[in-house]
Amino acid sequence: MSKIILTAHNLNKSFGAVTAASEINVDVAEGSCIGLIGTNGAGKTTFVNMITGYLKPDTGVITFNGVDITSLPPRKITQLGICRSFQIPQLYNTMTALENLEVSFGIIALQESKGALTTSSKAIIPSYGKTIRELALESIEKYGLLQYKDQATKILPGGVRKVLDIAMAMSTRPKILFLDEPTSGVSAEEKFDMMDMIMQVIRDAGTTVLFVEHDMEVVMRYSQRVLAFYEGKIIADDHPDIALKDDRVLKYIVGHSQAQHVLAEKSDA
Amino acid sequence: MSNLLIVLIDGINYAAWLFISAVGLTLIYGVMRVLNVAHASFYAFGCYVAVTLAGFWFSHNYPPHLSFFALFGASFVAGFIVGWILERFLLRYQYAKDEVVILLITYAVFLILDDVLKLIWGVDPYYASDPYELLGNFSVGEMIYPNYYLLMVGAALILGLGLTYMLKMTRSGKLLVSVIHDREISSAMGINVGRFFSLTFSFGCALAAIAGGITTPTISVVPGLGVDVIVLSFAVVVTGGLGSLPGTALAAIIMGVVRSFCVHYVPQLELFVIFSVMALVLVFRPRGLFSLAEARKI
Amino acid sequence: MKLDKSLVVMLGLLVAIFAASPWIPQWILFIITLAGANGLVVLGLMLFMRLGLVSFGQALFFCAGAYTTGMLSLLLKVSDIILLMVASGIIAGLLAYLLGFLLAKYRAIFFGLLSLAFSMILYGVLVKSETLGSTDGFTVNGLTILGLVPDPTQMKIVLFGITIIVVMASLLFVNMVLKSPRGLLLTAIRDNEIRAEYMGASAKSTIHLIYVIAGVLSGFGGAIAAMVSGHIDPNMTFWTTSGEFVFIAILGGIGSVSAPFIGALIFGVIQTIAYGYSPNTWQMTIGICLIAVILVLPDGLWSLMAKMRKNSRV
Amino acid sequence: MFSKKLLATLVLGASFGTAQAQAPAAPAAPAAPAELRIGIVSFLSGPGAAPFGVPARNTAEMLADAFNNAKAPAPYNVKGFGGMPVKLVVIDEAGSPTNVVTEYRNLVQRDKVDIVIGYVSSGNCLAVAPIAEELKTLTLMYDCGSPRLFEESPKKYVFRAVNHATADSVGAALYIKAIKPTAKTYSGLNQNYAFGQDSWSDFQGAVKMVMPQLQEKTSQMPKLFAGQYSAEISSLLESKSDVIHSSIWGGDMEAFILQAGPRGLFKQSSVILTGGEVSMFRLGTKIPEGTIIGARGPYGVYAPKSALNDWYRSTIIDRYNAPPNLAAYQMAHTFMATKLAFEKALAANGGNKPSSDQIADAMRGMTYEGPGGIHKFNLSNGHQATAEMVYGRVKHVNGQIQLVDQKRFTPDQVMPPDGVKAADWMASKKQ
Repeated sequence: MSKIILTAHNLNKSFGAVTAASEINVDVAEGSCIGLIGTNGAGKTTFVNMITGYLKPDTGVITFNGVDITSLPPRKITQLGICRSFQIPQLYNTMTALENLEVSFGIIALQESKGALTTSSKAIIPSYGKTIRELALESIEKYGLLQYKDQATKILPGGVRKVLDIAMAMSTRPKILFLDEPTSGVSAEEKFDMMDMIMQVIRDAGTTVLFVEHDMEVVMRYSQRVLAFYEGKIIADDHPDIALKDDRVLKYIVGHSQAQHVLAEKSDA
Repeated sequence: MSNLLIVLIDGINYAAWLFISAVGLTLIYGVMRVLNVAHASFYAFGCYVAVTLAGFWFSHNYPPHLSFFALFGASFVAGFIVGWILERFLLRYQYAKDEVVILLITYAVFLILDDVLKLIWGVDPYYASDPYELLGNFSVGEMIYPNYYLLMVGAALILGLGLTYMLKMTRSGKLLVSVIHDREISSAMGINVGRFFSLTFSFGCALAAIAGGITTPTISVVPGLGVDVIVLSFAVVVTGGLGSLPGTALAAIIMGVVRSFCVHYVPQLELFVIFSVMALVLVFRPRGLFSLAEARKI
Repeated sequence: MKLDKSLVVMLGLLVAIFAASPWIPQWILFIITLAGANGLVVLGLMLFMRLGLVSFGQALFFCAGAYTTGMLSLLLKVSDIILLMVASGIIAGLLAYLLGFLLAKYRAIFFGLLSLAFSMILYGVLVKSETLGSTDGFTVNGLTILGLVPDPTQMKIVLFGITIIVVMASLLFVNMVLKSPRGLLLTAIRDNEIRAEYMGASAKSTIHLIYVIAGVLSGFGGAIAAMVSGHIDPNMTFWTTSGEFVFIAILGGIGSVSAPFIGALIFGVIQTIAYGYSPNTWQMTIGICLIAVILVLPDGLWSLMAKMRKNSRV
Repeated sequence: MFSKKLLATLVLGASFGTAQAQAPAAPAAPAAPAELRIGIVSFLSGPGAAPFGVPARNTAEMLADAFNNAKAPAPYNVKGFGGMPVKLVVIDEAGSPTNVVTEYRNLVQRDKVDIVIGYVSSGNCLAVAPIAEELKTLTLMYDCGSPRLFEESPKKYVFRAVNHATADSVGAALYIKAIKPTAKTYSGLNQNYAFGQDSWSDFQGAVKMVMPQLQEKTSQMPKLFAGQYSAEISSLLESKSDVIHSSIWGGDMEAFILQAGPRGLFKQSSVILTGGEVSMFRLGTKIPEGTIIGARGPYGVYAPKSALNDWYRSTIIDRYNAPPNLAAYQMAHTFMATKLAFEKALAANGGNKPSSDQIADAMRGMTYEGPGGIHKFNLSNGHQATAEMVYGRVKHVNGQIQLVDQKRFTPDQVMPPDGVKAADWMASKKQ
């Protein structure tokens, strides 16, 4: 059992009457790949938002590598090594795909030069050993976006925006990556190729990943562990084979037919 | 020294004037997210229309007590028409632009209209104080006030409550509120957003003009009298929370009363009052007293 | 650090104008110098616009710079141009640094209007300070440079030279900032602040930094204006002055560091023509120009320059 | 390269400006070589236009025509300025002093005017004066009242052919002493900007000098162009002062009168409007009886009877069908003083066009008569003129207003002696 790098202890969050999270307790082991499932409004994104600092839990503690990050702003959490992608890709819409990545590496360059005004775009980023431009081109290629590199992001197709969004998150070389519905808005044909590619990159980088997903096929295929959310609670936390057979999960989230279908498929494989 | 009642009366009276002057601005912003600098020109326009009509009215000895309706009505209509033209032929094509750019467009319009007014009415001051004196006075202790102040307070109340009623109760009001909350959805639901916009804008301009009309009998109408009003109105509207009627009302009252206190007790501070209040409020409530809620971004 | 063509041209042009200055009619020289002063302020506004912010109170720092110069020479009898310039920049920058803590939290219209409020408060303070001549302000004279006391005509040239130097330095500095990763970050923050934060950047401290830079630039601008026009008064921080700066920024566009100065120069010409040509309707003239630019050249005159260059290459 | 285009634009634009700058000038003859170009700077826009700028410009244009056609009575009957036709270049005074300074430079260096007459705002006067000295251009301030103009540093080319603001305040105090010796208390309502503040402190000084027994109650300083004075009026009413001093002008003054009249402020206290003459005829009987009206000097209705005054008034009324107000008179005086000084210098120069220095020498210490009577350039080593000061009280006579109880004060009563700062003078003379 590899070491625990992220722990969420007894998180509660409510918006007025709505309870978005109640008594959430999760430990995340280094290198694991976890799927977060649940119907809309079950509290998946709230969970992600709390960990990544967009929301502050009403109660509870989040620690990352032993550091309490509960009330840190997103940028600090990112600097510590937790990054995320978004359900609706969050891009810089007036820029090209390449520039979007250059911004990400530029931010790192600034951090490493302590934000000096003289920081040059051409210089090599010490900890990466490459220049911003090189790094940007490299990841553009790695994520198969070369053909889009000089297009304004606002005109990119949905799937490409998703990938770029994730590529940007990965550019910070996070220890933990959250993917918020990576396949939503991606066509059925593309989704597996895309996920294969992304998961490959993530595995190579040795990044721990938690992904919010509605598509049970995707969940089965990539996750070693599933957290099932319902009305802000975690109603199941186990290996997908077991979690997806859990009555309440079947009742509230997956629905029997789909479950059988998915599990059947898996046994064929 | 002066007793509080007097201070309060002066404060309320000034507050009423501030509210009347600012309400059009906040309405337009609330609905269209347009901060209309030309508001100043419409205020001035209202003044000129009213003062001209008043001169005509009283020289022809029409029934003096009807003059109020004539004055206010005239400036309202005039403001509405010009406002409509402005929206229809210029602003309508700019909504895609950035909030601040639209603001600059209205600033340019303000510069232009200001000179247009000068070309029409020249630089001579006009006044029409008959309506002001018509109503006689009331007195608090031995302090005499013209009843016209009551009329201004009344006008402020009517405007405030009337608008609230329109937004809350009437059908088109409710539709308008939905437009305020989400343009795209509303137009998807088949609401003619464009029409609401031109109506709102014209109406807002009409309110600015009527504010001028109501003020006219107490002042002398001179070139450039809008400039001061627009800056004050900005302060009031922003302090109240852009686009919020109750906010505007509350801000007007606070500013009016605070100012009146200064005038009576520390006249030296009068000059800073308004903007200090504004800055203070914004420091503690960055989006003003009654700010519109913001939607989740991610 | 690589300089793009337009900047090189601009710098060359500045040197050329300075070389020619003895032969340029005084009144044109005066307009150009003032354009330099305004341009410095607008250069700051341009950085704000890169961030998607517009300040309706930048005149605050312009005025702060001017009054620093004025009061130092009036009360402490400091007369050296260079000393006054530096002091003005520092004071304005300091002021910006302090206000920045507050204003960096604000966005969109609120940023603009809160800065407006502060500039109007300063206006009130200055109007109230009768020892400084209230709205009359006071004259700034008896300037020296490095112990020399040039006669008025030479002084014009000296000030012009100083202006040119400050402008060139500012151009290079701002160019450096924009060419650094921070330059792209500004646009990123404008486009999507939340994402930028999630990538580890701090919008607040970036805005704060820009606020200080703009403050210092405006301080220089104010100092120059004070020394060149020889008179300062609270009007320098009145909201209409800030409005003029925004106008110039729109006029020039944010496409290049040179744009603000082009804009300022054109504005100077428009204004003086408007005054002479239509003394009764100069406001209208300026208003029409503003609308025309926004409708026809949404990216400012600079976009026109850029187009011309493209065509000339083709 | 675009940059060249830019310079071209600049220069073209500017020369274009020059060409056009002359367009709005008086309908004088087309530019002849031997014409004398006079820059007229005054408010043509904004609240200062109606009370000051426009009446003054009208007078300037009327006089220019009259002089060019030799229609004016003696001693101004010489054609033009000593035979030279005068050509006016009129520009707006509006904008910040920086703009005003820019436009002044353009007038002198681009439009090549020989003399500049103008400036209502004392801020602009103070801003322009040093430039006038620098450019060695004869410049006359026709309205602005700040004593600082000559007190801060002596001037060589700057003149003021009329009283400065001190005369308003001292005259007002003297008038109170004359007609209301029993007064105990006084208050003020002045606009919150330099002129308002200076007028008030001047009046305070004058009161200490003339009738020290007066107690100050309250000083209201509403924002310039505020327009709404209900709170201020309440506070003044509460102060129950015997005397209220106000230097408020233009639309603000009219608004103040309209708002305060019905509330009985003018019944309770004697209100002094130091510049009240400006709006006198437009407001007519709206100005309550007993209001004390000043005109900054022997101007308007206070002008002494003379052929010159009759000619001036009637010509202005014929041309603009409104009587000339104090600003018009100030312009008339300044313009006429310039003509005399110029012709004096011309003669001294053997009929050749005199230089600025020669005109300045001729004007320094000169005595001249205008529609407002005799004025002497006898202060600030001959650059600041002085004249008598007149105040009177409003009386309604069958729907018209008249000024009764007129009191005239000699120049040395209302203006400090030569070489003494106004403030010091008032301080030194207090009992």
